[in-house]
Amino acid sequence: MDALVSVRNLKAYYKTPDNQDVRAVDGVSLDILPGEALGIAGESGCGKSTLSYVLSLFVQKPLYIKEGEVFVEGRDMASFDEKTLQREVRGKVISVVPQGAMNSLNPTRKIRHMVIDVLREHYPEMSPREAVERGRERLEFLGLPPRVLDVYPHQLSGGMKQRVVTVISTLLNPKVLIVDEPTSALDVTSQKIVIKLLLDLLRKKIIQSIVFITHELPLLRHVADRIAIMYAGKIVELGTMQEIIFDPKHPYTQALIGSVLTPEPGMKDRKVTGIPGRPPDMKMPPAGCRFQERCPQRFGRCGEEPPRVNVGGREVLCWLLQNEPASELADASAR
Amino acid sequence: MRDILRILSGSRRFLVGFFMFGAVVLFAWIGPYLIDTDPFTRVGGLYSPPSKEAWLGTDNFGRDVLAQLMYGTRTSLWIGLVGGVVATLIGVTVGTVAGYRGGWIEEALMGLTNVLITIPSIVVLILLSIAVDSRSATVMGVIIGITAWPWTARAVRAQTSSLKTREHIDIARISGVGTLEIMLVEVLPYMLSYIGMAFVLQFSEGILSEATLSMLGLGPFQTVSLGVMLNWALLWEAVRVGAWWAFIPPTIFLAITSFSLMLMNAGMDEVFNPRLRQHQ
Amino acid sequence: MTSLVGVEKGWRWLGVTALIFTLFLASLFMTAVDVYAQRLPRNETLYKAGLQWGPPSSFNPFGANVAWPINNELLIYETLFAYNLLTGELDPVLARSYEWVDDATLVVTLHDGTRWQDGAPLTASDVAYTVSLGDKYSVNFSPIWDHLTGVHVLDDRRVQFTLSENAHKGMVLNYLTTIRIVPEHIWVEIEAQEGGITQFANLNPVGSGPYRLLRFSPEQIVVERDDNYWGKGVYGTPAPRFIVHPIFRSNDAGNLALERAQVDLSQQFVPEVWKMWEDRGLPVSTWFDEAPYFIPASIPTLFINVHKGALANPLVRRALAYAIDYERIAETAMSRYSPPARSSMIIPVGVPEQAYFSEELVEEHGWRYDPAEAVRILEEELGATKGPDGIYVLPDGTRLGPFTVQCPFGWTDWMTALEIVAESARAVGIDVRTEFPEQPVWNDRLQTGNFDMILNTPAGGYTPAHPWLRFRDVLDIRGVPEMGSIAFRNWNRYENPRVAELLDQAAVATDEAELARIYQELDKIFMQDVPAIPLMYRPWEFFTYNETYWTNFPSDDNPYTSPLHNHTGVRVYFNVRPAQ
Amino acid sequence: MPKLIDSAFARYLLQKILWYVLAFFVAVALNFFLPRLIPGNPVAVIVSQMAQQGVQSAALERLYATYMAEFGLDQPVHVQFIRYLSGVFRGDLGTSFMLYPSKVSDVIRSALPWTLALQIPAILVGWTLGNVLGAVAAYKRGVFDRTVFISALALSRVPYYCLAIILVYLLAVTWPVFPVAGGYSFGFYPEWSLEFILDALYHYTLPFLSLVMVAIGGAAVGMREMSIYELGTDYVNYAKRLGISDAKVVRYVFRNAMLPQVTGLALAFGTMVGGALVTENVFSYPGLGTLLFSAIRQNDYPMIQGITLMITVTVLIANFLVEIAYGFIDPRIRAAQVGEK
Amino acid sequence: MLAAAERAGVGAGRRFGEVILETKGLTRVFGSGSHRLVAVDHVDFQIRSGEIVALIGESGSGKTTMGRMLLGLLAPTEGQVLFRGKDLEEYRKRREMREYWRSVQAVFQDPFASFNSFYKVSRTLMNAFKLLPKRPPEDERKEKIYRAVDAVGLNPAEVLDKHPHELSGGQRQRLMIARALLVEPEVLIADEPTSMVDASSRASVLNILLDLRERLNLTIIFITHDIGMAYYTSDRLLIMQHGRIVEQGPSEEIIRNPRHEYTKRLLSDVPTLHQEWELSS
Repeated sequence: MDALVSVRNLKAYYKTPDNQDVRAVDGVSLDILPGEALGIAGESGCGKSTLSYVLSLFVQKPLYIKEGEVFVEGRDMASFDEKTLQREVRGKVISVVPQGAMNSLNPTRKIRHMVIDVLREHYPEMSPREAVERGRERLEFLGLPPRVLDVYPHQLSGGMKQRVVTVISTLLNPKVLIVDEPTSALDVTSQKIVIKLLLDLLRKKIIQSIVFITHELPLLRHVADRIAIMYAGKIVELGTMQEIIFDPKHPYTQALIGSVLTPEPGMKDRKVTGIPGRPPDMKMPPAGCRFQERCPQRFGRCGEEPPRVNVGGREVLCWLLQNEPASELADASAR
Repeated sequence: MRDILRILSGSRRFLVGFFMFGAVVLFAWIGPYLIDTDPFTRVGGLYSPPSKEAWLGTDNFGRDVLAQLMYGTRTSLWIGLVGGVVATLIGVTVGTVAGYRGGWIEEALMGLTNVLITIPSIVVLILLSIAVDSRSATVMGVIIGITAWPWTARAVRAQTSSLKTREHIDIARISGVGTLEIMLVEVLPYMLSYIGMAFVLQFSEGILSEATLSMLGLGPFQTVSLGVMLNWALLWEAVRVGAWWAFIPPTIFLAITSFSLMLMNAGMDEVFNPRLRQHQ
Repeated sequence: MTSLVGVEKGWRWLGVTALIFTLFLASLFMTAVDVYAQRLPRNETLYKAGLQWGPPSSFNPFGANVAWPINNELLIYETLFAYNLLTGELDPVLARSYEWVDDATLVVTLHDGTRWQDGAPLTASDVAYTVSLGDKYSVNFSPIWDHLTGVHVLDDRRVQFTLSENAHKGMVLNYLTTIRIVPEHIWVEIEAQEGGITQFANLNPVGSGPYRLLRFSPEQIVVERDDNYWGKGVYGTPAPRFIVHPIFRSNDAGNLALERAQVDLSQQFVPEVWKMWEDRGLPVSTWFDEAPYFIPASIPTLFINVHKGALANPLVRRALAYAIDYERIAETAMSRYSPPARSSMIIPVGVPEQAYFSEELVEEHGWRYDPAEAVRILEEELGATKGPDGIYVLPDGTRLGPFTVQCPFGWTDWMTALEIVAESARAVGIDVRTEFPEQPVWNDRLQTGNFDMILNTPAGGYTPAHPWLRFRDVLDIRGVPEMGSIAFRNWNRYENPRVAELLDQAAVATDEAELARIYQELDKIFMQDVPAIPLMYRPWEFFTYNETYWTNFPSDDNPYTSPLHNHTGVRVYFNVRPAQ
Repeated sequence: MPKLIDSAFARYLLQKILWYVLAFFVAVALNFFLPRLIPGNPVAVIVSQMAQQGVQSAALERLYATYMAEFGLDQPVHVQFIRYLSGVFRGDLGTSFMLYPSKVSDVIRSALPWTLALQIPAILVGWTLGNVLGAVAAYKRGVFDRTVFISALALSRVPYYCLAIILVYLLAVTWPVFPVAGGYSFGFYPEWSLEFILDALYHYTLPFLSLVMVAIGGAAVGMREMSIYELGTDYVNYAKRLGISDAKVVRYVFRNAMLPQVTGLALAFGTMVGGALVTENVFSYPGLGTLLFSAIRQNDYPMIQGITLMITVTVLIANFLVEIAYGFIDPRIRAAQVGEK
Repeated sequence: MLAAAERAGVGAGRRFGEVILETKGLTRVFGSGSHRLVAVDHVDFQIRSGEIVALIGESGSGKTTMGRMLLGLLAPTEGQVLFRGKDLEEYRKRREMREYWRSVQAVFQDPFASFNSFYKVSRTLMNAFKLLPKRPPEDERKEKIYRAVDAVGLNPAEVLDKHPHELSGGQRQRLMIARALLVEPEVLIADEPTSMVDASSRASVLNILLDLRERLNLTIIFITHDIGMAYYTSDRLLIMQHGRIVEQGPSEEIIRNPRHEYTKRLLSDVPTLHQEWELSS
């Protein structure tokens, strides 16, 4: 199956005012396949939100793409002009539910205006009345009260705002929906409702694929088909949900899973373990493996050169699992 | 503190403003030592145009405009400084106490502040200026200061109220730190940059207020200030007789002084207010 | 629920408003340059300025704050006589003549045919009624009753004034030139309605003069010629159909208007007025075409607090008097409009009172600018020594200063004069500083005696009673309250028992030689004690004209009347002619 | 969904009104007592002015006593204050000293239109232009922004009257295309004729320009800052990420950035008097500014009190209206006003 | 540190001391009229010496208000907080709050905001000695601080001379714990101590706290919205909703067998690693 969105060896950096690069995303290759729910997990500052910006083709100063390609349905993003991106791709092919959906709606306009603007921007021939009607139908279809169209954002609860943003983001039936931290700042009950809505969109074929960007592994355990673990600008491990959650290979993935605390019987008897230290400075990442300083299993080679993707059944970025010959490695990175 | 200066020096606006202001200050402080002309002594005729003897011509009394400008700038700066200090001191005290103590103290202090804000300050300024019997430059500065503090108080109160909920305040409290010390040590430092900005603004406003008052003939007695120079120029019809040197230099100095302070303020804003920074 | 969609419309509305306003401004700029047209026909209108500085509020000649032209000219209300500054005579206005029947009886005869603007005849009865108002109410001419016992109508044209014992005849004559005669038939009703006359604004004044009030606003007052004026046969017809007095709020604006011939006749102080014609070739003139340009008529005088510290010592005052550069004051502050001030309370030039001035007396007892003499007095007569700061200290340790000299802020010629006083005093070694408070503050300090030195004009105006009034106001302590209470003359509370005697003698003296002797004795006392220092002579009114639209204003070469606005100034309108 | 006027809003309104009434009372008291700090006695001033007109000292002594009684200044201060208060509520601001015997309210009524006609359009136009300029600068950034920002900042710091003096010097004295002073040519009389209006507008130009330019500076600086802030907000990013065009996003931004500027507008009306005072004086423009100025000069308590009261009431009302209106324009603020969660 | 095996069954089997902290009808109301909000509504509970209790609630449940009242930072509208049977109001009246704070200390949510960023972190720690009636000499204070910092697993020489922004969230939070320990309190109130700490550092902070209870018999009250964390750390859970405690009991029991509807919903809404999560609506 062809990927809806692919990135190859992507390096997306921020320019600081003193002209240094912050290597937020530093050599990432990833495919978003039709029909899947992909999870991207990592701690704050690992570059996952930056990745979401690139995946949604929204690269603005001071963020820039240093290297690498992004393909949308097989077409190179670099060949698109800004107008096409805006009118034909954003919102239509790839859409987002941004982090902090709380503040994502213009506070001084009613929801209906956002609905009208989104629809009419892409379908100028549509009348405002039709646009509102479309919005109403979509809300009803997803089991949301249509009256939200007539209120201001501040009159909605946090959970409802998140759901409304989700609906607006998918008004144009985008193929890929990127959801950035969908559950932060919400009560658990609201979190669950939002997740249900997102899965509903997939189920009802309004969208084809969904990308969850989150730090909550228990959530991905239930919604993701594949999970990518990011650390310090790199995807350190990528695999199916089963592989990542129940059989993690990378020491960092293992540590993350090991520090999860959930209210289920038996959890109390486990000893949670943390990872000492802090992530590297992304202005000057260390040579070799980026996790080396915190890794309990580090050995000589880790500090010398960066590990490459091991594709012997699993995609793990770690020297521990590096037992294949070099030729295959070269192969892998060319993929 | 050194950090703050270091950060500030990163803002070009601040630096340009700082050096402009520094130049004005130097002009006013060093200038009089370089030219040996008394600003109150007649050196030429009524409104003599600029010449070798009087580089900026003479004023309506035949006195040297350049010397007047130096002494006048000095007086204006002093009045602005006193005004700024007084306004900032009162404003910060009232604002901090109101914001930190809360309750009826806050209600009362803010009630007073809001009432004073609604009464146009120029009116109070004028009335106070006339009512004061001897109007030295310092007294004028104080008058300007006591009409200008409510804005600072209001803003500082808002800041304090939000700072009050920061956890290190609670930490200090449960560490047994006294209220006064908390206000001084835990609350004030966080507002330093803000107070600095407010002070610079008040300083600049003070200079303009002095000029406004002097333009109305309510300037300081027995001395010359930029506003007094302008006022003399108006009264003695410099505009009509085309003696531009009598009113253009003080205008420029007024504008430059207050503009350089505003630039410093903008620079501080740029540095301390991250939302204005270029990067996210 | 009203939809808040309206808000969106609100913004559109704001845009539309802004657009309209921009168009409006644009049209303004396009048309503005061409419309500088004046509405009243310029060739029939005379513009004068400088006699009214605030919005007009009262046209009541007996009230406070009386507007032009009631208080300053004889355009609407007329007096019996007008004082002629050139001759010292009383020129006829409503009255034809006066006659002293005896020392206590004065009979005034009116012109024939005098008439009010409403057509009613103006008779002796109106005159008697008007004068009696001063007895009944406290008004500006009430003091005439200090000298009168009664006013009687002899017949339709004649009024008899009966003087009290020791009455000052000059004062009585003075009042005959200042009391505006009002119509009895109208003012009786006003009295009845208002319960008085001082609070009445009198916005529709009915007088007897050659002009009627046409309209007024805070920006200007306009009068229009009354073609039914009773005096046509006697005085002729004034040339301007309209006289407009624009109300400027600064000298600057008014002088610029004069320069640009938007004002024809101005009472404003114009610094260095000669530059207007010498440097710029404008058709502007004054009474004299060289210094002092105007006729001096008052003496701004520096009053010294004779009860305060070192200033209580006449020698200190005398040293100060020698220190002041009168020449420079005349030159700089007064723009040469004054000869250098002499040490006398009598104006030495230009006005009738100069007859009493004695050059020898001034030479012998007076002072002049002489810093060396000032230093001599300080060092030899007072034994003062110069401190390290250049200021003298008296043997008892009293430092000479800092003293302040003050005058109201904004009185520019006075301020300049005081700057010179301070500067020249410091040059000698007396520490004097200027202070320019607002007028109310200055006034309060003046009246309550709370000053070191303060500048004011004693006995302003020009009357047949000068210089008696000036001597009285400077030297006479009688009736002046203590320091701290409000005084209207002798602000420094100078006291000398001989003064009262001399003043009383002068009041009843009829012989000119006798008068001169008394005045000179008073002047000698003044010079010996130095309670005040005359700084300059100032014309009581400035009289500058631009002949672009009107010509034949009076001047030294064409002295058909004195250069005044009040009194004989009314004759100017009868004599000016349109230019070309 | 809340209605526009509901009970919470009514309560809020009432609370606000009470607050403003309190401010009004304090202002009235200050208005009364501050002018009385001025040393000197107004009657003495009136009488001494008569001296300046040549009235002799003997008459002055008599007039002084008469006027003291007439103005009630021989009464104790608290009696005067009560008289003043009761007068204010009857709309009687007393009799002017300097313009005796005019009523203060009449004098103010004739001066007020000039001030309003000068200030309101100047502030509105300056505000509007400044906002547009600031918004465009924020959007364009770069050199244009720097130029606009620096010049707007400089302009906003030039005192009104300095600009006024320079304008007079350049455009009325050196190159006399505009009149130096006054509200209209002498010889005209205020009336609604085209000729008069054009003449008045001609005189209006320079004072108007001097105010507008400074007002533009102030508004532009504020608007630019707000716009930059709004341009970085989440909702702007979100809209862009959904493919909404820049043109449209910029409209959101400017609209929202403009809202706080409305408060600035209220503030401008509040400080208008300060500008009016001196600017009117420079141009000898008829209005409250020149009136207040001469009232202060002549110690005219009733006039000073009347004008400052007038100003205070205007400012209070303007602030009140803006505060309420602001709620209608900005739904967020409205929510905060009525304590909505 | 505790080994996992050692910890098994601890909650049920452990014996706790006498009641150390108690609330009686504790109530706090904010505002009045239409703005009236009852943040805490007649709450009664007892905490015994050596016990670890978690106060669980979602945002707006009143748990933070409760924490502040327990600390004496906020006066209750009604009801009492009793420390060893003595009313907190007594301490307040007699101006003996320092004495109270010697016994009851706290760690707050935001380890960055907990420091005054203008000073080195050592200053914040040094401040704690103000609680002691007689301030120990400088050397002794320094030594105490060193020991406390060491006890939370940090290198004193490395961290004490730094400004807060030079340290990681986990390090700062551990320093805050060290600060609280300086006066050797009996009760520690930990208000969301890990919510702003990265997942990978969270465990170390929690383990330090658990270890302290073992070593010092410290009573700990966790205030949190994270039911997983609460369950992991606490002997007993108090579930708060709308200012009331709707359910309380031993952790194990509540997780296995929640009774109150709210608790049930809360548990079912949190995704776990091993249990199914009902997602079909």
